[in-house]
Amino acid sequence: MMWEACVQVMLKPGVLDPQGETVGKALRTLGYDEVQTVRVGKVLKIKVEGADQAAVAARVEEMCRRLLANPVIEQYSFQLVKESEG
Amino acid sequence: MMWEACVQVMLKPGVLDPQGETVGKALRTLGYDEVQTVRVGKVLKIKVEGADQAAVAARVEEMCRRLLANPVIEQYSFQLVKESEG
Amino acid sequence: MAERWENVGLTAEEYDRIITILGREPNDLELGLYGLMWSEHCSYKHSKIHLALFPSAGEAVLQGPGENAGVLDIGNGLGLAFRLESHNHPSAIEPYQGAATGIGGIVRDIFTMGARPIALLDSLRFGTLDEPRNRYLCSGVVSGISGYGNCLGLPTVGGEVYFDSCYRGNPLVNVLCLGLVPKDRIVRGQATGVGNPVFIVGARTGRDGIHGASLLASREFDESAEEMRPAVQVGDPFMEKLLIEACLELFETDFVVGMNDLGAAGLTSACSETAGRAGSGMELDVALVPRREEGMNPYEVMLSESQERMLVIVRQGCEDQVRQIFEKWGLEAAQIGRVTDDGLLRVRENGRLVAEVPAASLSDQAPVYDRPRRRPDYLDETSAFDIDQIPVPEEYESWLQRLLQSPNLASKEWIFGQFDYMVRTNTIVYPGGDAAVLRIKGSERGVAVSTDGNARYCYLDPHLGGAIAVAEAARNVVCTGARPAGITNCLNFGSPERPDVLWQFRQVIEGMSEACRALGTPVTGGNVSFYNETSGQAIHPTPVVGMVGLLDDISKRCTAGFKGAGDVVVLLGSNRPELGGSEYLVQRTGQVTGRPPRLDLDLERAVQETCLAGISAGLIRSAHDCAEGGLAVALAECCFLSSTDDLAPPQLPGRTPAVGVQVSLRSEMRPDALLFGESQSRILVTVKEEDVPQLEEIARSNGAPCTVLGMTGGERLMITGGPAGQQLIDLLVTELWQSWQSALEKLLGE
Amino acid sequence: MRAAVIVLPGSNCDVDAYHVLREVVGLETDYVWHQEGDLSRYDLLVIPGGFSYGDYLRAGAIAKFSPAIQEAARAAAQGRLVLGICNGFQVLLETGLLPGAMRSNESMLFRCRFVHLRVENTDIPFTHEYKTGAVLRIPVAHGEGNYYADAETLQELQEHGQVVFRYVDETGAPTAAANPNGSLANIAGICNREGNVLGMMPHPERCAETILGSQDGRRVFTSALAWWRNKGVIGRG
Ligand SMILES: Nc1ncnc2c1ncn2[C@@H]1O[C@H](COP(=O)(O)OP(=O)(O)O)[C@@H](O)[C@H]1O
Ligand SMILES: [Mg+2]
Repeated sequence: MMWEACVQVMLKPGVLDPQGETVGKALRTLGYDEVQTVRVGKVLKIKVEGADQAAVAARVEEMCRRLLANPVIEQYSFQLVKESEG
Repeated sequence: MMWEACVQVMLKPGVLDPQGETVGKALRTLGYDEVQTVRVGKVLKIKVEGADQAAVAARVEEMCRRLLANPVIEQYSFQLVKESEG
Repeated sequence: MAERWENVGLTAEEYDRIITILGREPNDLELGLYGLMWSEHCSYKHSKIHLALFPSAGEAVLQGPGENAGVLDIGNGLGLAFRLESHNHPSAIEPYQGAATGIGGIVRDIFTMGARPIALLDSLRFGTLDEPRNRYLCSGVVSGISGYGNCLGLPTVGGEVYFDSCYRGNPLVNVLCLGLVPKDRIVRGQATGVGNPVFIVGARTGRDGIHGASLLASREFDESAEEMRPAVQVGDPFMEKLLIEACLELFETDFVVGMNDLGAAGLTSACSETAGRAGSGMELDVALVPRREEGMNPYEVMLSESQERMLVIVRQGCEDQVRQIFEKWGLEAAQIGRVTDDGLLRVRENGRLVAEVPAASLSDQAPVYDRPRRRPDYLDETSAFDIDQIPVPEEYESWLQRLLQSPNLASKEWIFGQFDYMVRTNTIVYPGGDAAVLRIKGSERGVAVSTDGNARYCYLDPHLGGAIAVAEAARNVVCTGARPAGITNCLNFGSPERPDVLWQFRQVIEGMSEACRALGTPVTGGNVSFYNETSGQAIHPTPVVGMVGLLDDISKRCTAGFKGAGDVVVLLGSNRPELGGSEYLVQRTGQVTGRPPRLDLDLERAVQETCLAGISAGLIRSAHDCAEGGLAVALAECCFLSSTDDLAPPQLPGRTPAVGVQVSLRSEMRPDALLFGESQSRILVTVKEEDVPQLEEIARSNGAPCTVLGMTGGERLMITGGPAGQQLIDLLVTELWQSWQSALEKLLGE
Repeated sequence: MRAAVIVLPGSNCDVDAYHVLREVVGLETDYVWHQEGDLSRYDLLVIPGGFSYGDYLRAGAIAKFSPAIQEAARAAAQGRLVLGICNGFQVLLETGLLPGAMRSNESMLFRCRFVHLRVENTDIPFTHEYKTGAVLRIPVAHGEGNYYADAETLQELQEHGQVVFRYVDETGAPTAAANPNGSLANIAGICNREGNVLGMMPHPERCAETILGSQDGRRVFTSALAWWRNKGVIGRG
């Protein structure tokens, strides 16, 4: 069976996000004064093969921990969706 | 009222994604053979002030069009969530 | 329960000393300030008395140790500011950000002096690349330097990298920045002029890095590092770039009295140092400091190590103009206090006094220790090593091939190719050779720069190893035609609380000092990084020398690669049977053992003078230092870097070699020592055939041995020699080149 | 001819472009701050390399809103010359003055090195002093130089001779190995239909003096000057 894991990786709260700060400033300069804060992160859409949801989730969790997120400054979360066949 | 717009920006399907390819390769090297494809995008969490959901959505839509995504290669989507006061 | 002082890393005696200074018990904030400023990282309390041995005076020294960077007079009314600094511990936790913020920090040290930063170098050490963690650290560090340095528009023009198992768990990341400043406009980190306003500019202050660099670098490094993780900071090179431009624009005015970067120990250090140096005082209100986070208390504001911030002391009455300049660059500038004359650092929060201590007591009255030193026992064993236990190999070609693919000797282009080494269009000798050369636009002059430090030699004989680090760095610079002018350094060691480590430390400094005196290169500054150990296992003593040299006429600059066929290859210096500590010996035995090569400083000077004279007379067409891997590897490198260009080229990395070489080494020595031994004070040069006598004459008058070895040409590297004059090496240059060129990428490219 | 080097927050090859224009080619040249809204007195606008706004979000994305960049659009429409180098090229793509977009290098690594370029079109103001098919040695230094355009755009570019430079090997062949970043069809530089706006990833300003290892980039600037002197007529060098 095919799954899509949608992984979000964000900087931990309190960790400086230069990219978010700069985008926020740019938006306000463009006239979007209502913008308070911006934080920028990564989203990864991973197609994985696997029979069992729990097992797939465990593997994705492991991928996040080992490679996709840097636990020193980042945190992650993900959702697993079953792909329609074909 | 405070809202959080969670904007996702991904490369259009069909546009080769070097980062996704690299991450996919790295995952398979680490032994995650079940990984088929990886696409990497950006997620922006934008806190905006605004009274009315529809109006806020229209503004965020405009931000995406003008700055946050490059329509030549990217597509975007977003969700708007009301923040709990305080 | 821990005692008060223990919580901030101080001893009971140090606590008593604080009470004596204050005449009372410190409150928590005050104690925190002392804890930080009296940490090893900030106070140099274990190293100070040893560092005093360095010769730091010289005619050309405009600024010696004590300021944010040293400055040398390079003529044309210009000063060259330069400094080397470590970011080892942060990089061990988060390689990308650790290295990136390391660049950020050293660059701030340079423009704090009023200097326009012009180039970077990086000196790196990692564990061996067979371990995934070390590969991760290495590629992370390299991309961190690349990400930050490239964004600033600073060329990273050189550096070095070694891989050795002693750095497993303790990688070293030392970075060097150079800058140019008009001699009469050097800015000092001094808070003078009572009533002058004090500004903080640049990034907002957050909770990041509280107890970051200073505490991390002042403790043994172990599992508890895990809980220090939030101390890791994220660098913002874009902010730093704006900060550089804004500050340099400010220096064009006369609004600035003094400036200091906010590095380790943040505001605490910047305020107490600037006031301390000037003998003044300072008063500030933490409530005026722009914050990134809500609810920060005075302790957090004073100790935060948020990046990309500067402290600026401004002439009274110029506040608005100063604000305008920062505004233009989109930066915040907040007035947080003023200079006083009572010698006190007075901290308020919304007007309420929260700390009051003598400024100088924080910055330079930390206790100074002369702790016990003892020669380590392992030296008996390593120095007794006898090379005759190791049989001479059957053949030498496969050993040469193997050496050239060792990550310690292979081409470093996979690394420096990720750095923009050309931006600012001053780099006229690119990385890949001995030293990089930068032109000084608007003059005929140039600056050559190199970093060096072979820690294996230091491990086997720290005194000798320290001296060799200086001599080799000077030799590298000399190979470009530049006269060595001065050094900065970074001393990376284990815990100074261990007598054997401190003994090594002292010996290295003595060796370095001796070489600096002999070669006329004063020490203008540096940095000490202690506690580089994991689970009681210290790294090899690793001094890194950053040497700068001056070229009066850049059209005479010289590079390492052969310049086409038909040139005569000459060795300045002499070969000795010295295999101790060599890469070859490590590859053969898996051990760092033996005695390192000898260093005769008179010979060293003679060789360097000969090389300089030969280059400036226009005789020498290429010059390359024989270093790790010995003569055979040096000859191969001269082929790899060869070109047929007539003009002195900047030596483009990554080009296919143009010529081979044929040499014969007559010697009674065992051939492996002859080929791969790492005897010091040797430079391989080429000259036109008709110029050989003239070079020999120069060598004779300087007292340097000078031997014709052979001739460039063909496509092969051919070496005959040894007692029987047999064929030792006969290989196609392009084939050797390919494996040398691609070795690191194979290991790290994934 | 008067040239302007636009300085964006985060530009860093501005000094190099300025040096070449002024010291090497001898043009009257000014730095103009990105907030400048009137650049009508300049005949050539150079958007230099660097990391405008840190290249945060996307390279060149935030810069496109700067008044000076908006002015570049006006200059382009009036037939004046606009040259975007590296980050400047990325800015031109983001503003839509040139078609397509940039992605990360295929290797995901920043790469600084000399490459070979073939001059594909010598009929524009920036290249008329080169011989068609000339192979240049010129440095690249970027992390996002992987040019992309959809099939239709690519075809249009080719049909109208808008591909100005391609990555090639020493012999002039556009091989995959010669491509430093995975760029579509080995594209290194493109121009607009009229030929007065050029964007290129390699750095001609870094190879306009022999002391830097190559002079091959110099003619990009001298071509522009000659074109202007000839009042917009292309002379053969
Ligand atoms: N980490 C690095 N960063 C940048 N350049 C490097 C790095 N490591 C090595 N290099 C460059 O590669 C070349 C060879 O380095 P190295 O083998 O240490 O030379 P040498 O033995 O002559 O000192 C030098 O030009 C050096 O500047
Ligand atoms: Mg070296």
